[in-house]
Amino acid sequence: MDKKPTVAEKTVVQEPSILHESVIAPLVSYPIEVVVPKARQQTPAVGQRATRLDGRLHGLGQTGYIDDITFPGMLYAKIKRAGVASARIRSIDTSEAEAMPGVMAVVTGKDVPCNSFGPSLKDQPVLAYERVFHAGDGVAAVAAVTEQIAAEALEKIKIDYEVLTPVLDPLESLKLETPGVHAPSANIYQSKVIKKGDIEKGFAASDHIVEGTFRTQMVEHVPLEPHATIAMWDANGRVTIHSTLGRITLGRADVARTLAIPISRIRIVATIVGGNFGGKNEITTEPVLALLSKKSGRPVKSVFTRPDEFIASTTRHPLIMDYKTGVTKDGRIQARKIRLILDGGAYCSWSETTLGKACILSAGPYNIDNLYAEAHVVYTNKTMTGAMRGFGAPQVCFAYESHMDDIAHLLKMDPLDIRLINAFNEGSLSPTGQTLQSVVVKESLLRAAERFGWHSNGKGSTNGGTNGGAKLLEKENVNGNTVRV
Amino acid sequence: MRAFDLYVAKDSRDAVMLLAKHSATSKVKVIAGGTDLLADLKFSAHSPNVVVDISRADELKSITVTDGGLRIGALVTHSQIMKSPVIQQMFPALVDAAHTIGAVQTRNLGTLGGNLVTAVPSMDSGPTLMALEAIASIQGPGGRREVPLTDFFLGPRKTILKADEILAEIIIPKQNLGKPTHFLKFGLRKGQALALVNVGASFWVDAKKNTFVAPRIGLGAVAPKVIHAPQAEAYLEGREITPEAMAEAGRIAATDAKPISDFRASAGYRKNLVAVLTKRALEGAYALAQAKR
Amino acid sequence: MVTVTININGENRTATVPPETTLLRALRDNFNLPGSKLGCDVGDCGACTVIVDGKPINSCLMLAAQADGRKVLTIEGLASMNGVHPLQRAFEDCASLQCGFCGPGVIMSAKALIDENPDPTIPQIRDALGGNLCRCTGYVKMIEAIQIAARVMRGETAEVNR
Amino acid sequence: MACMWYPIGFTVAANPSSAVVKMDEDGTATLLTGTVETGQGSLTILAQIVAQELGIATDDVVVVSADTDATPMDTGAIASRTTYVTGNAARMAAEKVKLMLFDVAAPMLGVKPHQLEAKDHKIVVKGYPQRNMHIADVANHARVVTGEPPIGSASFNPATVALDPETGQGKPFGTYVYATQIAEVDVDDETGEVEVIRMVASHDCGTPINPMLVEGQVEGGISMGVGFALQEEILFNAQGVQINPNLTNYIMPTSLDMPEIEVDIVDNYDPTGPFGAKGVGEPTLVPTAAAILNAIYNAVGVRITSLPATAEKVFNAIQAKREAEPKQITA
Repeated sequence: MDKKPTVAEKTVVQEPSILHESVIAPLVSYPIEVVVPKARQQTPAVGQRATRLDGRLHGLGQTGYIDDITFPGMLYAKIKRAGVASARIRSIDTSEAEAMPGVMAVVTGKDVPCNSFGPSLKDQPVLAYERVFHAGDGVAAVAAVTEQIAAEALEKIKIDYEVLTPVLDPLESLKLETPGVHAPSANIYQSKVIKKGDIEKGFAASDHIVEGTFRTQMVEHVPLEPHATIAMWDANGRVTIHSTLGRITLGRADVARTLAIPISRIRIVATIVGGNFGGKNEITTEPVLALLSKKSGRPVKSVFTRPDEFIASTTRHPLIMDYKTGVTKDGRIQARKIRLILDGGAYCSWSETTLGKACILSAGPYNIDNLYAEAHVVYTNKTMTGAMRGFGAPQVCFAYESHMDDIAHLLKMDPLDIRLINAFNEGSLSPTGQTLQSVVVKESLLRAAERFGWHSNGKGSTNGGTNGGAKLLEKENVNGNTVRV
Repeated sequence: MRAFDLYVAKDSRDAVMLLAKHSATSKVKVIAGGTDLLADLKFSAHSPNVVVDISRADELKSITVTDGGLRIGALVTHSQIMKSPVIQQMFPALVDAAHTIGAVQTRNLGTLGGNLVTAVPSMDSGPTLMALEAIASIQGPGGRREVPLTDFFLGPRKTILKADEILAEIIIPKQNLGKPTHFLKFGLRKGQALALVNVGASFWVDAKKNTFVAPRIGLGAVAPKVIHAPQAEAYLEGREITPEAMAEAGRIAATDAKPISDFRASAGYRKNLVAVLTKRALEGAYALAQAKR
Repeated sequence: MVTVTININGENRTATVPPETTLLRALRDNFNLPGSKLGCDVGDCGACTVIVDGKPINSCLMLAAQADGRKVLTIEGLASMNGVHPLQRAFEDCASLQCGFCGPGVIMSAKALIDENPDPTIPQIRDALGGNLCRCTGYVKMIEAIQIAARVMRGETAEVNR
Repeated sequence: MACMWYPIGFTVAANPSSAVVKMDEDGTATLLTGTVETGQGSLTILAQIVAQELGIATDDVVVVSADTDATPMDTGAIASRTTYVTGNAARMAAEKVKLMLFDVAAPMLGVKPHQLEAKDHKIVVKGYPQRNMHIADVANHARVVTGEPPIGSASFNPATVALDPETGQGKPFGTYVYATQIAEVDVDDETGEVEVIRMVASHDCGTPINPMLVEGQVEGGISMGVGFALQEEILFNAQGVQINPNLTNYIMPTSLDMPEIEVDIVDNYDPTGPFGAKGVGEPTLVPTAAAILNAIYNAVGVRITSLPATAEKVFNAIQAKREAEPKQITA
C-alpha cells in the first residue's frame, strides 16, 4: 500500500501522450455535424415524415433513462416479493436485515401512511401487510449502499405466512361459494351491461344461430426498460421522484395519497420512458422509494429486475368470451348476445376501463339492432391485470372476428362480404347509441383486401392462408446454408 | 450476483491445477463463455465461492483435422464453428446446430465445451455429435482421458467430469469424417429458441444397394440427457433407403424417446416432433449424401 | 477486487472492481458509459450489446475481468466529432427506434453485421438482430435503416435522407 | 382477415390535457406538456401540431414535457389519447399565440386580425400572399414594442355523455378509429407450426400527422399481436406462482419471427381532432391475432378458440379434425 502514488505523483510520472489520451480525449463523442433532416424544416408541418425529436439521441445512446441517472450518495432499493399467492402474514422480522452493514433503511407496510391506492378501487397496498393477495406482492423493502447488499438483505427478512388456498380460476371465482379474494365482498367486483333492441325477437327472426366460446391468456407488456424510480427528499420537505411513469399528473396524486402529504410537496419527473404499452400507467414503487429516502436521508434508486417486471407489474386481462349470434341466410346479423368474464387478478387497477371498453367494443364494428352484452371482472390470486394496449379490445376482437368467420363459413359466404354487409357506415349508431362519425370500416376492409390480393386466387372466397403441409420450414443463414428449425 | 473469487487460468493445465487447489475447500465453478454460468448466477441465492476463468486457454480454441479425426477445442465458440471452412465442408449439420443456439451475441461468447458441460438435455450441439459418435477428451491433473459422448452425460446438468477436470476437446472419429449428417430443431419461436426437440441423424449410403449403413440418430430434449435412438438405428441398419423407411424410423425413434410434459410442451407432442424431425433429418442427410456423390 | 484495463472506444481505461462485476456494470458504473442498457441481465434481450474484439456480445454475460486487455466498442464510441455513424443517421431518418431502449444494442449488432458483411440480405439482417428484442417497432424500420446505412457505407449513395 | 373499431380516450371519465405554448422573438416556439414520451413519438406529433397552427416548421418547436413542477396537467400516455386530446390542447394553445400575433400584425399590415393567416413562417393577409410579415418580426414586435410576449394556454377534454347503468346507452368516447388487417400464414401440418408470412394493415387514424410514425405504430402493434396470437403467455403453477417470468421462457417475437408488413393509411378526417387527427397507438394490435387465427382456419381448417395458438394446439386440432373425418386423404 505504501507504493500507492498520490494523485500529484501520478500526474508527474505520466507521459504527456498518455495524459492527452486518457485525460483530454472525450469519453463520449458529441458530433458537431448537426444536419437537420429536411422534413423537420418544411411547412406545412402536418403530414411531414418528420424525424423524431429524440431520434438522434436514441441512436447515439444519449437518451437518459432513469437508470442512467445517479445522484451523490444514492442508495439502491430492492423489494421482497411474497412468493405465495394467498396468505396471511403472521409476522415480519426485519431486524437481521437492518443490522447488515451497508443497509440504510428498511420499510414494511406498517410504515406506509395510507397503504392503499388504485385508479378506480383503492384496493392495492403499497406493501402487503397482514394479507398477501398474489405472489408478486411487495412485503418489505430495503435501501442499501449497493444493489448486491440490498439483494442479500432481502434474504435476511423473515416472514411468517399462514398460507391460504389461492383462487386461480376466474370461473371458480365467479361462484358464490368460493371464498372471496378480498373477503367479505363478492369476487365479481365490477360489471357492465349494454342492451339495445330485443335479442329474443332478433334470434327469432334469424335463419341460423351461431355460438362460440373464446379464451385469451395473460400477457406481459415487456417494455425493454424495466420500471425504475429514484426518490429524494429535500430540506423543504419536498420529495422529487424520477419515475418511468407514463402519467405523472395522476401518479402524483396517488403518491400524495399514500404518503399523506400535499400534492405540492411532490415533484414527479419522467424522462423518456423505455416502453409503456399501458404497464407504466400507475404507481408501483414510488411511495416505497419515497419512504426509504425519507428514512435514510439519501436519494434511493430501484430498477425492476426482469422477473420483477413479470410478477410485480400489471398484465393483460385473460378473458372468457361467450358469443351467440343470430343471422339471416343472406348474412345479416339480427341479434348478438355476449358474455365476457375478465380475470382481474389480485387488484382492480385499470379493470374498470378494460371491462368498459371490452363490453362496448365486444359486438364489433357492425350494425346490430338487437344486442345484449354483459361483462364481469372477478378477483383471483394471480398477478394483477391492468391497462395494456387495447384495454380488452384485442381479446374481444379475436372473439368477434373468429366468430364472424365461423358465421361466413356456415353461410358459405366470403368473409369480406359478410363484413361489408354488416359494417358500420357514417352515422351508424354504436351499441351505446352514439352516432358515429368519420367511419371508414368498409374503406379499410376494401383497401386491405385489394392490397392483399384477397380475390386473386379466383375462388373469390377464402385466402389468407397457405398450407405449407409437410414442407420443411427453412431460413437462410449467414453462410447461405439452410437451417431447418 | 453474489461475490466470488476469480482465478484466471493461463492454459488448460493451469485450469486443472486451480480446480484441484480450490475444489477441496470451496464451491468452484468454471467460466468460459459465461452465457450459461452468469445467467444462472444472476438471480440465484446459491453461488460459488471461487470461479476459474478458462477463457484464456488459447490451446483449446482450435479446430484441426488429424489422424485421429476432427478435433474441436472446447473453447471454440458457436460462431467459430459456423465460420470454420473445415466444418462447413464436412459437417454442415454442426454449422446448422451452432446457428440455432441463442443469438449472434451468445454464439460469439458461448463455447462448444460449455454447451456440452452444462448438460442441459435440450443442448443443440449434443444430438449431432451423438450421431457422429463423438468422443470427449478430458483434461485432468494426471493428463487426458477420452470418453465417448454417450457416456459423458449422466443426467440433467450432470456429467462425468470430476471436480478437478475440464472438457478439453471434442473428437469426431476418423471413420465418421464426412459422414452425411443432418440436424433439425423445433422451438417455440425462430429466434433464440430452446429446443422442444432436436435431432441429429447420420448414415453412410451403400451406393450399390441403396441401403443405410451405420445409421445413428441423436435426440435432444426428450430424456434426462441427450440420447441415441437405438431401436430406430437397428431398424434402419442395412435397410433400403425409402421415404417409408425414414418415416417408420421416425415413428420408432418416438418410442425410443422418453420425454416429459412441461410448460413448454406435452410428452405426446414431443414424441410427435421426434417422429417428424427424425424423418426429416434422415431425408436431409440422404439429400446431402446424394449431393456429395 | 480485480484491476482491469480495457481499451474502450479507442482509449485504455482502468478500473478496480469486484470479480463478479460484469462488463455491462463496469461500463455503466465504473466507466460512466450508460449507453449500453440493462434490460434482462441474462442475455435474452440484447440491450447491452457491445462489440468486443470485433464481435457483438452481451456485455451482461461477460465479466469485466474477462474483457481485460481486450478492445471494446460501445454505442458511445460509434460517432466521431465529425459526425454520426451512417447507421445512427439512417436510424434517425427512418424513425427506426421508438422508445429507444433497445437502440444502442441493435445498432451495435448492425454495426458488427455490416463490418463483416457489407451487403447483407434481409434474412441476414433478421438473423443479426435475432438477439435484440424490441417491443415497439416490429423491427421493420430497423431493417430498412440497416439496408440504407449499408448502401451509404458501400459508397453507393451519399444521402441517407429518403 | 379481421377488422375492428377502437375509441380514443377514456370511457366517459374526464381525461383532460392542458398545454402551454410560448413564442420567442425569433418566431420559434416552446410547448409545455405534462404528457410523457413513452416511445410513440407523441412529442414529435405535438410539435408538428403546434408548428402547423403557427405556420412554422417542426424543428422550430421545442417540447418541454413530463415534469410536474414545470408542465401543465395531462392525463398522460394512455388510451391512445395523446394525439387527439393533448393534440387538441396544444393546437388551441398555439392558436391563442397565433391570435396574439394577428393582433400585433393587423395594424402593421393594415387589415383586421381575422383577415390574417399564419403560414410558411409568415403572417399573411388571406388571399394576398404578397402582403405579409415574417413571423419573427411580428413576434419580436410583440415583445419589444407592444410588450405582449405571445403565450397561450388551453385545455381539452373529449365530449362524452355518461352511460345509462341499466342499458349502457350514452356517448362514452369522443371518436373512434377503424382498421383491417389480413394475414398470410404457412402452417406445417405435421408439427402445427405457424409462420406468419405477410400482414397487410389498413388503418384509419384520421389525418396522419406524421405518416412515418403511424407506420411505426402499426408495425410495432403487429409484432405485439403476433406474440399475442401465437407465442406469449404468462403461466402459473398450481400454487399461483408464475413459472416463466423471464424472457427465456416467456416467448415474444424476435426479428426472425416477424412477417413482412405492408401498412396502408386510410384517408380520413375527423372534425373534432387536431387537423382532423384521431390516434393510432393501441388499435394497431387489436385485429392482428384475429387476422392470424382466421388465416390459420383458412389454411388448415381448424378453429383455435384459445390464445396463444401454439404449434402444439394447432397440431392437436389438425389431428382431431383428421380423426373426425377419417375418409379425408391425409398429407
